[in-house]
Amino acid sequence: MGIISKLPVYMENVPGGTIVTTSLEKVLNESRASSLWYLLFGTACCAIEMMCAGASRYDFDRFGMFFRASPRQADLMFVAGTISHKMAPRVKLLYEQMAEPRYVIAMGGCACSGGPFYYDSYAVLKGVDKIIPVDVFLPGCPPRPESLMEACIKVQQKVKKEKLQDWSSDRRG
Amino acid sequence: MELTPLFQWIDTQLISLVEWLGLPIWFAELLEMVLAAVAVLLMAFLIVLFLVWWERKLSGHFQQRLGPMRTGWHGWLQTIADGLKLFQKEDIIPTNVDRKVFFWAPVVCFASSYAAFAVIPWGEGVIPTDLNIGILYILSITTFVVISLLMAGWSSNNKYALLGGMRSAAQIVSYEVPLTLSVLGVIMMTQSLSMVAIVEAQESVFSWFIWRQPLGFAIYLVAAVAETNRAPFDIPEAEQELVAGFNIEYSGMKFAMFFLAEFLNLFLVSAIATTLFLGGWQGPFLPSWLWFILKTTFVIFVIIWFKWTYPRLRVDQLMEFCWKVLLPLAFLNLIISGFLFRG
Amino acid sequence: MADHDSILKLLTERFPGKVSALELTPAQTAVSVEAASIVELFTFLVESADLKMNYLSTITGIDRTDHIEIVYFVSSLEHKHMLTIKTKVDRIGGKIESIQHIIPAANWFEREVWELYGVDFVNHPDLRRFLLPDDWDQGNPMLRDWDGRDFIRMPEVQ
Amino acid sequence: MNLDSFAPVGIFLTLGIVFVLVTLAIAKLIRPHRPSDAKLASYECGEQPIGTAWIQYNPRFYIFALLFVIFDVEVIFLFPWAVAYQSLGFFALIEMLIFIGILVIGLAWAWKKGVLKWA
Amino acid sequence: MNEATPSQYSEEFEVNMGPQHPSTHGVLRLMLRMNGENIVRATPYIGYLHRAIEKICENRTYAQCIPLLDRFEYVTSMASEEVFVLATERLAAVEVPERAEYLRVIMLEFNRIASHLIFLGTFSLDLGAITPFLYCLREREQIMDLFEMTSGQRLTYNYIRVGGVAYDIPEDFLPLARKFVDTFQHRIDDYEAILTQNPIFLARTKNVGIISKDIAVNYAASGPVLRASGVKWDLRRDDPYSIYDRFKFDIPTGTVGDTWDRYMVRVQEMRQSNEIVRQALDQLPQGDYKTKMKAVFKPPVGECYARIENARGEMGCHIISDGSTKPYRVKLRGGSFCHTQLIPAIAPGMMIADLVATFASLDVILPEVDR
Repeated sequence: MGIISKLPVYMENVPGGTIVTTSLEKVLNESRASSLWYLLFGTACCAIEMMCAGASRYDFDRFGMFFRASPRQADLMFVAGTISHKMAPRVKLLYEQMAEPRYVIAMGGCACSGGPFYYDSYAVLKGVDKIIPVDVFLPGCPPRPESLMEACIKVQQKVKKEKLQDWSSDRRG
Repeated sequence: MELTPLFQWIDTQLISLVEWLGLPIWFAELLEMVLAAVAVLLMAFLIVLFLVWWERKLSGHFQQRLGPMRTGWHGWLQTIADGLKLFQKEDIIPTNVDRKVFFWAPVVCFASSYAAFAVIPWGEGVIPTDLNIGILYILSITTFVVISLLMAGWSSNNKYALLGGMRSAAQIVSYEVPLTLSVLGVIMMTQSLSMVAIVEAQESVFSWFIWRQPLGFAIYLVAAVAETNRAPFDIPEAEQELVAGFNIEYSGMKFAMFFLAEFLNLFLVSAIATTLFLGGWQGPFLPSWLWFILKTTFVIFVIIWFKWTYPRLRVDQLMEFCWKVLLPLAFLNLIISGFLFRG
Repeated sequence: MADHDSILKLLTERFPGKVSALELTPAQTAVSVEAASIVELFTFLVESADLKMNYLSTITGIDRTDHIEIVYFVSSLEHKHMLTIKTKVDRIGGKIESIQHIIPAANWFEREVWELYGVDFVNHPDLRRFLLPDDWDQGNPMLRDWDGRDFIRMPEVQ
Repeated sequence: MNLDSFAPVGIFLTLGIVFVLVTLAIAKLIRPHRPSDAKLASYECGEQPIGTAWIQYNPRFYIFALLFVIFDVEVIFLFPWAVAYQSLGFFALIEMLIFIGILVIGLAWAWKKGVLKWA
Repeated sequence: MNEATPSQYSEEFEVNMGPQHPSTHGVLRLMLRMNGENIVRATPYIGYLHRAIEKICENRTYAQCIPLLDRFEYVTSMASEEVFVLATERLAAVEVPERAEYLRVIMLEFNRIASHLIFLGTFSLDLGAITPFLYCLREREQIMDLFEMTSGQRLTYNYIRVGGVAYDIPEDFLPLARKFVDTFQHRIDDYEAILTQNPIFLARTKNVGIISKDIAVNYAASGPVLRASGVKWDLRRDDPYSIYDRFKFDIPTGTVGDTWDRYMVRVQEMRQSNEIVRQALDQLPQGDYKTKMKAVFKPPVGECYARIENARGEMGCHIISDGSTKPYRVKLRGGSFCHTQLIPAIAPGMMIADLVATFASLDVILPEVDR
């Protein structure tokens, strides 16, 4: 793990050291928050709303969010749409293959809890948080692009509150 | 407001410093060259930061949307944020990858496109070194990019990367030939390969080589766009076909290096275009380096404009276009300029 | 342009014992046929000059608790009429001839009925699982009395 | 041949390599490093890749590399001719025409033989 | 392979154009066996979005099924609602008032235009031209506003009900709809200006992915794919439903059946739909928008297969009712199911760029395939 997560411990006893760590932390968090590249991955109706959110009227690019097709370069994953049992291992593999500071937005009812396909369906995974850790749950079927923006702002706020120390362990265990 | 007096002042300071340290005199020149290299590196870094932001804003306004707005006023901090974020991204080296080649591919890619800046004339007397084989040096050093793309494509042991790497190698290698042929036309007129000589041969606006070599300029621009894997020729990282082409397995800073090298190439190619065809730093009232920056930015604008209007060519159409259209045209241009500029 | 009764008359005469007209609400040209002579019927439908029904819209499987009913919807693009063909197959281990070699469109329709209802289509080129997960081991889910591991029925709200 | 004007080229190359190595080293301090076997598996659209990507690739690309070598060597010969072009007389133009003519015929032959067709 | 490069020197390799891929429009996995750039064999794997909508419908009343149908085909949800409601109305012989019929036609044709705009956007995106994608979605947003005004939702409207429509249109719907209808013709000219005469676009689409007439009919292709192959078959004209016989519109058909024909058929169809909406807005009668329905709706025993002309071809719904409040069995048929089926028939010999262009021109979306 980068040495940086042990930095705050050393800087404690250096006079004025905490100012250095907090400002460094703020800069790193700020940069990470304002350039979340999202993975181009959408399964169902929420993918159409994600496309509209990326288009001219709602425009993700204002937040610096730019789509990347390969998980290696993406750091935010929209689980947009229903995850069936056949798709679940693939979603888990895609999440695993993303580079480390990664965040997940469970977009739409189907990703949060199975949505309209919770009852009587033999093929739908009841919520994506059963296989991957989720940062923000976004209800709606499909959620409006504005609420998708709000979810992204929530992720950005969450990123801005992260501490340097907890970089050593995988924050979500 | 020329920069040459500034450089003289720096020279004198350096020499006095070296003498004070009691070191041999050639050490001052060495120090000066290193300073020039670092200055060009900083300048190149700043330019890439500007270009990435500018392309996202331009593409936004082409497509009736705003582009980055939130990070800083009109998003000018956006690329710095991207860079810093990529600093913090984990660097994944997949298991079945050829580790050494995988590691050295971005280094070769960045080093080769950066090394070509040694002979770019930024302004009056503002040139790291005026080699007497300037343009030939640039054309030869930029072919190393092909090697780095092949290294990246082959070593990441990924079928999409292999396809992307092979395609980019074939494309850049094929478009190298018309590119060099179109440059020959200019050399015939200036009788010298050195970049400064080429620029000095184009004093007034009417003596720019673009008027006497229109076909040469057209071939150069098309081949240059293909050389930097952009716009209608961006098949190596065609997102729709090959997901992310050769840099599919790269993450974190290694990916940032490829990203940096791509934009450096874009700036390099437009800088050569201004030096060869648009009269480099020559221009009325404004200081010379400002003219150079303005003209290069204009050429970059045109290349960015290509990207957001044209669909992508297929591999075989692209190769056939090069060998069956561009190459004969380049020969034709050579023969015509042979007859016209007999001296 | 053959219409409702002329098609039925043509078919019932062509296959006396096997094909019989069918009355359905709402009124539509429907025919019921034995499972065994399904291939014969389709070859006739495709080749006959004034029928030329080679456009297969879909194949539906219905679980009628004591048997499985398979419904074919065929229409002709030239004569612009549609025919419903119904056959019966027994519920467990039902067998029926595949018409994939006559109308290639039937390939995936039959595969779906096989996967969800368990009806075996004889000499179908590749009866593989394609809708359900690869490691699916809970039988044929569309049968009415089916129950699975995490299959939650909606509670009746009175 | 004043070789010292080539010193900056060497400096630029070394600085380019050093810059990349230094940035990667600094980034190594900051970035997390938590490899897991799923993460290190090679990415293929969310599926397990079948077979390795190190195979005998299509020779189509090799053919174009050969053509490139031929024509690039030709261009190298043209450079000195182009630089000294105006001081040479008219016969230099004729010689160049013959030289390029031979190569254009070579290109036409390759074109007819279908080597240029992508197949 | 011409004799210059005998193929035994190059190995074939298998590559996954897998569930997560920019050009598979959702979660289709194509297992490609390739030799260099050319495809030897393509086998589609579906089922990644199989949500068992038909199993759920068996345990829902008729009114509860309609929101499920919206999610069955979410790009043209009005059409999937219409086909279910049409089948139930034929089954239970329910009378629909005039105004409701006109409102349904207006919504259906607007939805077709919205769907074709998504097609045009993703099609040009897959060919590398990114800007038309943004222009098409800008137009589509105006239609989304119209839908949101009437039904309250942008994508899954739940608007067409058994016996009529859910709500009447608000008063500022008509002026906005007219404004859209008048300006939309020039917008289509803008798209054509960027794409249709563009030499690179023509090179990428002319004679690429040719689907001959008999492959189209044999694999039960329908809609623009079938018409592009030269078969003049449009359910609005050949199996008339609702009130389409009162509008004058012609059916654009292609000749060769290549990617360019499919693109051109859909662009012309947008113009025709625009005309239909204009005529429907002119003839829109007054009156109530819903017939009085009994609280507990129990259709008689029987079965009915209704099919309508959706943006992606023939969309069918086969309802079997046993007289109770819940349908005994609902079978849904989408056009994309058959279009995905014919990929292995046309893919061998293509290059990967052609396969991407052809697959985009088939305009396949996955909920129709997997249900």
